[in-house]
Amino acid sequence: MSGESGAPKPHGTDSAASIGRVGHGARGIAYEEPLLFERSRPGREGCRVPASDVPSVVAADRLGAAAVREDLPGLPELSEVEVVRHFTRISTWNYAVDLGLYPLGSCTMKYNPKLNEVAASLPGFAHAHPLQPASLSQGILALLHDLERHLAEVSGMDRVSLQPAAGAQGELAGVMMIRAYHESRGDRRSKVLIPDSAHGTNPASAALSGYTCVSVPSGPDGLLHPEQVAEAMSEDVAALMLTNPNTLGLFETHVLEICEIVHAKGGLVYGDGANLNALLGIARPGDLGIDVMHFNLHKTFSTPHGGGGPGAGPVGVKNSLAPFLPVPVVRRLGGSEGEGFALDYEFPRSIGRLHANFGNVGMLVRAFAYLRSLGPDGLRRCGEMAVLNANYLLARLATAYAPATTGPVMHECVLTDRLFEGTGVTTMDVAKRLIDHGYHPPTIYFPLIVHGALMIEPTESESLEGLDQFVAALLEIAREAREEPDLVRGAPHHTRVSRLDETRAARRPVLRWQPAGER
Amino acid sequence: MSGESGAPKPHGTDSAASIGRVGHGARGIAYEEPLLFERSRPGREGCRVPASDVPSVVAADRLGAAAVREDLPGLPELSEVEVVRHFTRISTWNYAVDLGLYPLGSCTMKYNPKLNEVAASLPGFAHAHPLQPASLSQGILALLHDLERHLAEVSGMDRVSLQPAAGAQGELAGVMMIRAYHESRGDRRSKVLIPDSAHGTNPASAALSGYTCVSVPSGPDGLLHPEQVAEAMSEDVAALMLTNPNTLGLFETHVLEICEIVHAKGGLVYGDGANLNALLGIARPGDLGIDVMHFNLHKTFSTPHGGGGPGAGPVGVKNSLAPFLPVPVVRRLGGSEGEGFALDYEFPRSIGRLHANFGNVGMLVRAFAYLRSLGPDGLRRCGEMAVLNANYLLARLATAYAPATTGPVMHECVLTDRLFEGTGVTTMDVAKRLIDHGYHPPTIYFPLIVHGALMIEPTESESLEGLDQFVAALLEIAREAREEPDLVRGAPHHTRVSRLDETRAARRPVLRWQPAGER
Amino acid sequence: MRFVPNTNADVATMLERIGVPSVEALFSPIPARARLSRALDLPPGASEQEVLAELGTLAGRDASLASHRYFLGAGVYPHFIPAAVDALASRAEFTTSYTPYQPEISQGTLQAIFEWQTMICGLTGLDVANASLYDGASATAEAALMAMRLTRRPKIVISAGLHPHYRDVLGTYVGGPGGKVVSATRSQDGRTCALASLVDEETACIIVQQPAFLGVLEDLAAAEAVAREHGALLIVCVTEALSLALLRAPGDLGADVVCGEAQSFGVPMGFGGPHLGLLAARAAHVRQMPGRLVGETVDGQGRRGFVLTLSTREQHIRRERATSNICTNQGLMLLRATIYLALLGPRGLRRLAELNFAKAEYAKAQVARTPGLRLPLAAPTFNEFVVGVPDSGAAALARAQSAGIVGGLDLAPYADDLGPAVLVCTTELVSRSDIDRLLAALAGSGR
Amino acid sequence: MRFVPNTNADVATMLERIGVPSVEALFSPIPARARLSRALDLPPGASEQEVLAELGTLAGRDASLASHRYFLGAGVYPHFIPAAVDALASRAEFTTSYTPYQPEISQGTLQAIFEWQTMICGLTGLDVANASLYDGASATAEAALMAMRLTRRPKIVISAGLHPHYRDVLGTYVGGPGGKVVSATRSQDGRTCALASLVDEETACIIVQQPAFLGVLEDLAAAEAVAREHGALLIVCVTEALSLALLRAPGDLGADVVCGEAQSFGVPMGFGGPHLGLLAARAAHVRQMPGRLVGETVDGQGRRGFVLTLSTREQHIRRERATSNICTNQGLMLLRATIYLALLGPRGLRRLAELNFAKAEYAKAQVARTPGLRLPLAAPTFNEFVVGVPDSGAAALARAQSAGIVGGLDLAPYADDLGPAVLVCTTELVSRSDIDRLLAALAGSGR
Ligand SMILES: Cc1ncc(COP(=O)(O)O)c(C=O)c1O
Ligand SMILES: Cc1ncc(COP(=O)(O)O)c(C=O)c1O
Repeated sequence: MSGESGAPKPHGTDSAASIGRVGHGARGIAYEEPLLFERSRPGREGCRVPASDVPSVVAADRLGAAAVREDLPGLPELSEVEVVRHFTRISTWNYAVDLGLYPLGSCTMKYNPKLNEVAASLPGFAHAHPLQPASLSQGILALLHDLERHLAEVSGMDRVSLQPAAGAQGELAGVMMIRAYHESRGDRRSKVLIPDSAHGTNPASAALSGYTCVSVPSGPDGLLHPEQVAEAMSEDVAALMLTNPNTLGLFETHVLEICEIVHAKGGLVYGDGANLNALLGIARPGDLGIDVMHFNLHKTFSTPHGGGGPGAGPVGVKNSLAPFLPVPVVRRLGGSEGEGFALDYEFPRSIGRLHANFGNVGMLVRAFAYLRSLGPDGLRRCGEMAVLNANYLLARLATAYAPATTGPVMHECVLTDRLFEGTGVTTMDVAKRLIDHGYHPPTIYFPLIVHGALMIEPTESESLEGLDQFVAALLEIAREAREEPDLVRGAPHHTRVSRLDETRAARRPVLRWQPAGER
Repeated sequence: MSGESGAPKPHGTDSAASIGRVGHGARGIAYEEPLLFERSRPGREGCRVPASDVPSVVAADRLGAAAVREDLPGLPELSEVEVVRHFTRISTWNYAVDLGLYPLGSCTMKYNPKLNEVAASLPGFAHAHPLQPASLSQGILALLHDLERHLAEVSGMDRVSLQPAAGAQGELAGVMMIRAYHESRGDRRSKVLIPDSAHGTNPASAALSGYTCVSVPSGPDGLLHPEQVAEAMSEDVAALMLTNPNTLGLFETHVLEICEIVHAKGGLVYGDGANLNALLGIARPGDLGIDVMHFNLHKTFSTPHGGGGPGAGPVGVKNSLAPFLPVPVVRRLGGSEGEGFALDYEFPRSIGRLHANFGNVGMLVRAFAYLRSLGPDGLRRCGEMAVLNANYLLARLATAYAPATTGPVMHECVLTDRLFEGTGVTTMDVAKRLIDHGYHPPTIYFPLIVHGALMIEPTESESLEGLDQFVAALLEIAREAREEPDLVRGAPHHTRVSRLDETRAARRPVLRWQPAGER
Repeated sequence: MRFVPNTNADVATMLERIGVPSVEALFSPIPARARLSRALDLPPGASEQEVLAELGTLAGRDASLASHRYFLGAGVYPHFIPAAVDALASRAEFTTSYTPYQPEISQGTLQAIFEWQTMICGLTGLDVANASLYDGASATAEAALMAMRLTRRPKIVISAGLHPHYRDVLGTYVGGPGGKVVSATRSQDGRTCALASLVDEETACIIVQQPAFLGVLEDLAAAEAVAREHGALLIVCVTEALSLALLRAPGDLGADVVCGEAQSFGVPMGFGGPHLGLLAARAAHVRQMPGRLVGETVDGQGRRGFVLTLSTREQHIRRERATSNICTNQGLMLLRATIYLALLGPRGLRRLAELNFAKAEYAKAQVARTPGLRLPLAAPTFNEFVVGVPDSGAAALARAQSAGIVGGLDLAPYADDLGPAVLVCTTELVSRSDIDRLLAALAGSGR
Repeated sequence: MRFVPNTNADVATMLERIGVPSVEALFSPIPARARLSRALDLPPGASEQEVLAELGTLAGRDASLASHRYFLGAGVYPHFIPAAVDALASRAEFTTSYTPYQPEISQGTLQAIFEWQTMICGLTGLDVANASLYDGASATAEAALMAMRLTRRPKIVISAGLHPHYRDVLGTYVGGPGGKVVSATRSQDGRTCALASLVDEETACIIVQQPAFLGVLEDLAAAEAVAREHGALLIVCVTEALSLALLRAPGDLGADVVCGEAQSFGVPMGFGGPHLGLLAARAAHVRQMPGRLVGETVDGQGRRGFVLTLSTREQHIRRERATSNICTNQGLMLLRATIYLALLGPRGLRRLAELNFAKAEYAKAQVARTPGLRLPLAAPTFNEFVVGVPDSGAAALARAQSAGIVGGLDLAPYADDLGPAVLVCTTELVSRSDIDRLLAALAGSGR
């Protein structure tokens, strides 16, 4: 490995300074905090309801006593200061992108620009009602219209619906459009092909749409091979769901050929766009033969993950599928209809609605702000740097963590715990030990086809020296695994709670708090 | 002590659960972070400046090369994500009111309602220019006018100037008005009396106004006694500066008599309003004989302390001093002048200006929101609960930490380390050990007249059970002091850095970062 | 670049260490003819100042709570949001973290979800609640799918007052697994009638929206009896979650599942999203629930902690046999709602519900007194009700609009049997005089 | 009560444990006749919703950057503030913490101050900077007091272009310790002239504002020569801190002290405050500096950390002999500025300064071409300059105002020798077409 010495030393790892410090992390203070309900005391209040300016009415009189509830169990009584402290304290137990590298593979934990938050909080976006007249909503409709066009351009698709609330709902919309397409041609097909490396949402979405899933094995090189697809393909197959780059971080080199095979048998190709970040400005799914795909705006387009959402999963289609898009669609008026934008519900062949309104609009605003900030050059730079960073990690870690694949990867790399055989240290242990070093663990044990997978996606938000620090942590853990395996197996040591018993949680589920007497 | 058993146990202190936990705190992870300059890399950028829409000009051509600088040393080069992580990470090294009890005596670390922040960020307040025409500023002027009136009512003073930027500047304004008052009567006086328990800003402000400070000793009961004041009082004394409740947390019971003594000799009484919180709605400085006083809006009126400011230190006066108020003053127009508000600079006997504009307006808006939220009943409840909480702590801690005073205290109590004599444990050690228990230390070694003072001000923001937890921590530390003194003397143990060498910092001052080569 | 730290010098260093000549070379697995040979056709990137100016101009074209009074509900409710909700939910530790798969470093999110689950159980009167679904409509669809799995029956009977958009989404979702939706009809007073005639042994569930789309309160006891008789599940759908603070808990009235939308709890209207789908059920049905669940457990030293649990129901483990395809959900909205409910507490929430109710009762009384206006539906309501107007809904709303009021929903496309009418919602954000102004405008008598 | 947790039940428990019968009893040290026997005469407390509605109405009456274009500077500058500044500075760990007296639990604040000190040293070309003073005016007064202590001389000579408000504050401050202020006069081109005639062996310092109040750039070299000759200190006062990014560092030109206002660095105009007073000096003078200083040190294990230091200068230790009475300062504003400067970096800040400069140069060229407008002062400027108008400053500004423009400062009260004129400032927030619109309005030719 060249240049090892060139890597800047993480601050504070010199002899005297390193006591209690582990790489990027150190021992510190954690604040204890009980559950809201344990903090509750009768009579406390955290918010005052305005005084009434209308005659008072007794609900039971108007609605009947039986219709009105007596008490509100399950809500705590707390003052504002207590609520603020509660959530401030528990927030400190989370790791976050704003704290550092968050190398979760497949999740694209890139930096979420602060400007996006300001944009989304503008009252005309944040405090507008979806059913207010279109004449009072021209600003947001214009934005949605432009965002559709921009996403179409980035992906090489012809039309985009912004409605799906997350990637999985985008998949559902896409597979339903595929079904509607075939049915519109009087073609009833029952199967969907899904590579064995695919994300769980792919088979789940296909099944929810009423399809039978057929798994297609990846080759030993981690790639999907035309022969395998050809073998599985038939006139009963509605579609192949392809993730490209795939979940091993590899570009599906045979994608053009594979799409041709599927198309030749009348099938369509669904593109899982979760890994689009690698291709920004470099290649477009629509040019590769993909007929329909989803975007994860919370991955590629920098909307924050929010501890589990909200995301947004717009779906893009080729013209052949456009008649089936979910309603409503944003339409630019013109001619006799006048200027401006409207929502169009008159889409007779639409698969229907997927969302009570138009999707997670706040996330769409953020993604739009991001696109406007970056422009074509910036987007391309993101793709390039995401790929460069992943390849850099792979190069620097290859000798310590046997990689699952060879050759250049795209936006992420998959490593394994193979070299720790005999030490008792597993991928799970490495992941937990990273926490002590001040990092969130990578995605682990996914894709399922790799034994002991450590799936690392640095994204373009990381700097060279940030990567070097992370590499230093992983190399140190590799050393620990050999020399002090128990240190690694017992990790994390520095968190408020150590390794949690997930089996117990599932065996005896405790899914809500109950007062001591009622448990 | 009754009711010890009634105090709820802090969560997670049971046997098995207490490993690595100390009271309200626990061991956790801290994130390392170098200085901005150490993170800097040439060519990084965190903000893009808009493209120019005017002809470009070369500054050196227009201004001469000698007038234009070549480089900008001292500024780091970082991307936005790096800046965000830097400040997010270092923020986690701070304690805060939003994290818990912050018992700094004299500082009134009460809860800062979130609504105040929203109020202050309204564009008409946050993004208005102080010199824009009054016709464009009627909203903020109305607010300032009302706030003046409200503060006058709360304090029993006749007029208020909102201009001083903090308590100390309020003191300066007050003492200058006292000087102007005497001089306007042809009375040249040279001294100001200051009790020995006073805060350092009192003598500093008096000296800055050109007065000689004369210290008046407190009695053994911690109170100022009429005899002492009478003895020091003369026709050469311009004023007595009184803090009431005083810095021992005691109400100056003899205040009425003392003010009479001062007034009788032609002197005035300055009231340091830092401890006004105890008296809200219960007694008013203006009714006690105080002629001029300052408010600390960042203490009594809940504006956040911001890690050292900004605060706001309005000054209130009796009518006799009103002609000397700083300019400008907000005036309500009427009659032929029309409606509305204006800024009045025509105050011929004014001491002049203290601030480039009208003071820390953003803080004034927050204080106004607070006053409007609480109203008279809410304010009084604050005063009562602040005093109740302090007395509760005193009662529960009296046997373990010899109090400096007896009898009911007001908003704070002063304890000491007297009972640890022989253990080697001092107030400083107790303070630092509290950090391990998850608390910010109290004010220590102040007031100067108490040996080993621990000055604790809980404020009304604390709950009974929150106080009980804090008491439990202090009692545990008292036990540790006796049984494991080294544990206490070596504290804090859980912070990223342990006790810092303040002497070294002062002996060999390093006051800025310099590149390795240039140090 | 401001969001991408590496400079060209960094790139050179990295390429050297990787051992490739150029960034281009890393893309060698992409066949040349699959590459994009031109720059994307997008507007050039802009500075933050420019982007905000542009978006500010767009946002300035929309009506919002900052410019108008809102009497428009219909599934999305304008409520006051305490400042602490934004202040806390915007902490980076909450916004920029991922799904809490690694519990030791995600206890903040996990504890908040556990608290949310507890609160929703209390509000709905059920045993288990999940960590959110996309929105009320898809939550209703997921509830129906759950009932289909539990009963192995295909038919879904819905009340007359199920939000028409929810009905659409339900239709979209249940088609795949072979479900079919049958809608009951509305009686004269606005409530669902003749449910019994639709329910049979093929019926997986009855879904009743409470309060109904037109604001009326349905007779849940009647629905429960019908459901029990045929072994179908009773699903209660709630779009105005605040009503839960006043009305008897659906679980106490026999509901097996409660689904719906919790946007009213501290989530901005946001032109329709992101909102917060809620789902609660009886303990017996937990293994057929979709979405994430957080459970309590302990660490090696016996300290309490929280983890995602029962994930063998979920797509990332069970794949095509999962109870749902949902992955990313509405975590941050859940957090907002949890903070909101903690601030309001039981008494605050109840008082707020009573205030909303009282405003509606006042408004209805005024409608009854206003010439030209009618109350076409007689059934009791919570904070939303139908007002008949003299000319047309559109014309009446246009009059309100010129007084700076978004006056409600024109019912012409939804319920034209009621004559010209609008659906009006009164929350704590409208004052008595706002109500008076609205009614005058709707009647065409005022300004 | 929402900000006060204890309930009446809690109070009863506490009273019992304290052993007093009532809360009233705790106030026994207050003589009865000193008590307030009535409720305070204030408006009753209100809910958050009501307070925000009231304040929203008030704020809505004011012009602001949200409603107007601003060409008004004169010591307070409208600049763009990147979103990250608010996002970071609003973290509760920064806003709700106290002065970092306890360093082990305050390293966040301390490190940020140390970084600020470093940046200000770099920008000013001096060795030591403090952790902020209230504002530019009091910082200037403190600088003068510092010079008086260092030289033991009473006289303060100020340039013609010192901001008139600063001049007032200076006068207010230095009177107590016996200082006197003498102002130089303005030459025809706008710059200070004949300084030499005012400076003598009694002179503690010369204070020169750069750029001057009327926007012109002073000849600092000349001032330095005069100061040196008489052993006086040269103090350079900066109100538009952005100019430091373009102009040669004052320290490099011989300034002993730089004082002024750093509001331009990410601090909102805020109707005049809170802003950010800055002060930097040579190392030799550090012990006479007012205000807080942060220094580097180590802990017991040799790890780097930061502490407040040299506090024996300060009031809490030295009391009446302190170098200043300042205690609470402008910590959070300092943090904002530190974040702002870290985001802009050397190249961004320079580019921004150049952009401001270029806009002013463009505007001046247009003024020269616009009939009715004049440039009465010939000296070079940065981003602010005087425009002569045809009728009166007030009338010209009123015309701008009706085009939604806050057009500058009417100079009638400040510099009536220039004829009818306004002081105009061009920052990055105004576009070329805004400038054209302004000039048309000022000239009375447009609209
Ligand atoms: C490869 C892949 N596909 C699909 C998804 C599902 O997307 P979402 O979570 O937005 O529903 C994910 C999300 O983790 C993913 O990584
Ligand atoms: C008793 C007392 N007086 C005066 C002051 C000075 O107030 P400020 O810090 O607002 O200048 C303080 C502040 O700590 C104080 O506690």
